[in-house]
Amino acid sequence: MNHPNRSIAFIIMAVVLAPFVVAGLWTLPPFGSYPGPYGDVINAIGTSARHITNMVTGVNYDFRGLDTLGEEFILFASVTGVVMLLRGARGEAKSAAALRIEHRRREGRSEAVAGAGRVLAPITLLYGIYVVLHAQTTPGGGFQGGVIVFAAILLAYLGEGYSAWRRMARSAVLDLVEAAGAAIYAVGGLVPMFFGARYLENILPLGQPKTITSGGLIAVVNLGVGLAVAAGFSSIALELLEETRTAGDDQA
Amino acid sequence: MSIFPYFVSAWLFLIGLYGVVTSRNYVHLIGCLTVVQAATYVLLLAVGYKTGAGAPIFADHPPGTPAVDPVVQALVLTDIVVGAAVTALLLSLVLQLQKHRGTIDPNDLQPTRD
Amino acid sequence: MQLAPLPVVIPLLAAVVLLAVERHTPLWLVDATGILTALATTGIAAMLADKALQQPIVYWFGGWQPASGVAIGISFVIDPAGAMVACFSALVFAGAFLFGWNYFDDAMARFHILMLVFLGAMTGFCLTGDIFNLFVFFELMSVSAYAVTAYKLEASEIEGALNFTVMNTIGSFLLLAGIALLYGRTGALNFAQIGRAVASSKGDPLLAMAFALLFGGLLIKAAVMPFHFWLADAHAVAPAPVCVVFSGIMVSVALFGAARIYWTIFAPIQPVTEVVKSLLLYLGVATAVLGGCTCLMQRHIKRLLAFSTISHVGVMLAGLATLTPGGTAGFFLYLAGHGLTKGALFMLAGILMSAHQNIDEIALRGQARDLPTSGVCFALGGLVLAGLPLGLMNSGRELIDKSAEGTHLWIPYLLALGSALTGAAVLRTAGRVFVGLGPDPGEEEQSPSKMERDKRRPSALLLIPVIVFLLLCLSGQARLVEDVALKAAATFTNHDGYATLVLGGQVPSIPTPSAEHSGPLIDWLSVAFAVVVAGFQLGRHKTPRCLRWTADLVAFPFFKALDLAHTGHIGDYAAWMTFGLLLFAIAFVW
Amino acid sequence: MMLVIGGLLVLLSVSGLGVVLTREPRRQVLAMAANGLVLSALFMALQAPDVAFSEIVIGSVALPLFFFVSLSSLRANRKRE
Repeated sequence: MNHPNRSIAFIIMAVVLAPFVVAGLWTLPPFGSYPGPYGDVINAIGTSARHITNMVTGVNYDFRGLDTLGEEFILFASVTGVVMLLRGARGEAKSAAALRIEHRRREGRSEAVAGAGRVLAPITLLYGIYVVLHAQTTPGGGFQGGVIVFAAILLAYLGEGYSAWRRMARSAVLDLVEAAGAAIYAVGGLVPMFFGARYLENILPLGQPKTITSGGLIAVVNLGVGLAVAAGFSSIALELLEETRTAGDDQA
Repeated sequence: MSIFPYFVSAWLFLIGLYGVVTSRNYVHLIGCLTVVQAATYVLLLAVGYKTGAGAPIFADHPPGTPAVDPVVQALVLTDIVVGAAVTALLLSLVLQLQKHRGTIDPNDLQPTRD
Repeated sequence: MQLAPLPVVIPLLAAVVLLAVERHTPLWLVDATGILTALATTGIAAMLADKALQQPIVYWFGGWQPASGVAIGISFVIDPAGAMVACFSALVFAGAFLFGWNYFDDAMARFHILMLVFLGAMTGFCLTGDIFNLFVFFELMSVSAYAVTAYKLEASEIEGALNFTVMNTIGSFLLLAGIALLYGRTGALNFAQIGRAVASSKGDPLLAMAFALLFGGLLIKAAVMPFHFWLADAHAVAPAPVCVVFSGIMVSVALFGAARIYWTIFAPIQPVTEVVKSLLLYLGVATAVLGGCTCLMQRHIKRLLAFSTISHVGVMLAGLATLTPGGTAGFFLYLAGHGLTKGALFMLAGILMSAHQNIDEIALRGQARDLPTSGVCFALGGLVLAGLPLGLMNSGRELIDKSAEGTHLWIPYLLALGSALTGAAVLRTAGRVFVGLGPDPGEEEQSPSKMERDKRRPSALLLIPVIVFLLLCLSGQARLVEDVALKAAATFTNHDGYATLVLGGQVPSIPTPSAEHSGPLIDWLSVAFAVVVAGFQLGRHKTPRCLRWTADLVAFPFFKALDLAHTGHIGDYAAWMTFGLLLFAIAFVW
Repeated sequence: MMLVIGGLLVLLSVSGLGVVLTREPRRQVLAMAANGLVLSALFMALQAPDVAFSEIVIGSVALPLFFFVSLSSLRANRKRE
């Protein structure tokens, strides 16, 4: 099919599909009248069962912890795949890390940008860590905080420039941190089994509500997610940035 | 209003697919995929919404106050982060495509035929 | 000791460990880790299957037992069928790892890591009792598959990997949308709980839409027409060990997931049942026949095998869509038999690549005379695909035929036609490549259209998993296997039994249905037809001209049109997928 | 509240359309960032602060960055040829 025919065909099919979609959605419960019961049960028991105030975190890391284990490994697999593909295509497949070009041409960035990067990076990093740690109490957690830590690492790139940044963000370290994050989650689930509990069952003390040590196992696996997300996104960014090398870089 | 959010979701799904069908650039196509993905998020959060209820976070208000469904939120939250990682994987495949075939326009690629 | 989480956790942990230590690990150790992990998973899944045959296991993660009919956590529901499919997947992975010994030396352990994650995802997909968890494992399977497909960086047709990724990503969105609709109605994610909540509603457009979305997503992964286009493109680029997994198990596991969703959720809903019995059955038959026809048109051997997979997926779908325990049991046996046979055939294609650095049937004519054992195995694989009345695949086939006869008498013949065409294509390839039959194509035709390169490895060593797979497939004709499959199918297709098992209540005992076979006549007919077609294609130049012309006149336009539909254009694929969804919508109105 | 949600939904259907119809990849990245902002505002209105947080860090930091970097590598590759 060529281009106009295909879009016409699609539009016709979409128009024919539309009444079915409307009929189907019409029979959903009206917006704003969630019928339950799953969420209501969680809201009812979450605080007393786990001493946490953020139910979303409870669902993610405890009630439906296995989902998050799977999601963490999706991230793990994507990062591994990105690294394998990009590094392989650059002929660096056998090297343990992305090749570093010592005297790579510096991207033109103004002093103001560099300064802002230097100032903002540590603040962002601290904020990221704060968000990771307060998963049980306030909005946030390993996923969001991990991405903020990653943003801090990017700001460091703006602040320090390519060479210094590559000395800081080493592939080997990122791989290790990512593996550690995934391992914390998978092993954290396994350990309770040696005490006769189920996989991912909480056997730790639940702690005081509204503190960062509340929730028992939640605090542990959440940390694993934070590490894996921050390291994984940094790995992706690093490999993608290495792709932007231009022909002049090798000689410069 | 009672089913409007669902229709917005269906609309996003269909126009995202339309973008995939008609795209002339794989990078643009991946952008359209993110629209389809957004459609699923809107649908999930819409079905879990309760009029007048608060967020399922009992830091300020005590447990027992009406709150929207936390389950769909947890599902969407993880999926957003993971979706970004998958998008990165797609982008790196597009980079490979450019290296091997010299184009990222689906129309310019020779059919894989013998 | 609790075994239930281990088939998922062991491969995932092995992947993590490999990532942490890959810099200091020699390749042989990485290879060995892969094989041993897969074998350990096979063993544990087998133990689980053994236990489940006595009594299915329900395992609540995090210890969250359901409270008054509401599931709070995620459950694994290990029934005999799920455990056996998981066990078989792990076995195929072990074979793929063994075949890939010393193959992936240029990506450190990355390839193995992804394959292990893939394995963990697949076992999880088979065992889970929660629909969102099913989605998570579906997505995990896809993501680990995307990267290993594109791994062959020399491959010229990298867009095959990209189209695979895009189509499967859309598939996962469809699945997620379907889950959202079901959740909006029932407020539940557990199969059993959703099943109970929707059981009362009859002929509801919302459920029809949810069904279409869920099945659309899974049928993309299962490569059923018209959702199948990505499969051949992906197989053309993927390295041979990956093809073994894709064709051998991934597509059929997707069908297994679809069947699980049907039986646990939609079984009591009349309109859905009607649609499965009509639309899905016809889609299965169409896929079997059209896949066979397209298969016959190919000369790129991996592409040819990929289309034969599509054809056999059609047979499996037809078996499931009969909605009888017999047809379902047939599906299980066919899944195993086809997985072993197709796995062996893809390994043989890998051996050809390794020995002759080419995968084009015409260019390889007579080149592989030095690999007689491979040739025999390849031809044997072709005969099994065509319907040789021996082994697992045939047992499955006869059960499916018998159940399908109940709907329409002609269905078994069409299924046999599709399989015979795939068998003919494989036999033709065997004759041309390993014996040198067929017309001399001349210099121009013989030069490969594309550069294919592959690592050279000793062919004799690579034959070990091939022979093991073929022997496993052919030796499994004992009635014992059939009885186990029937028992598994009886539990699998019991909607109420599943719900009581998960949410409490006394599990009703179900009588195991007895095996009903179709006779071997149709099998022999199919084999004979395959041999004739292969012979005709190889000996075309010697047949009388009028016969050739008639054959061309009858078949050529149809075959050409089929081949032309496979444009390799992602936009077309997405449009075809929309068309597939439209078919569902129309079927519901019907 | 319903009014806010409704308004954001209308905005979202427009901004989603914008992402699809912006065929020039660099401009599309900006459209995606805008779409991400509307989405996170909507999630906030739907009482999902966790999700809004997630969307804003991903939609405004990670995704645009990945797209921009990929686009400049595509340009670098083209130059090399």
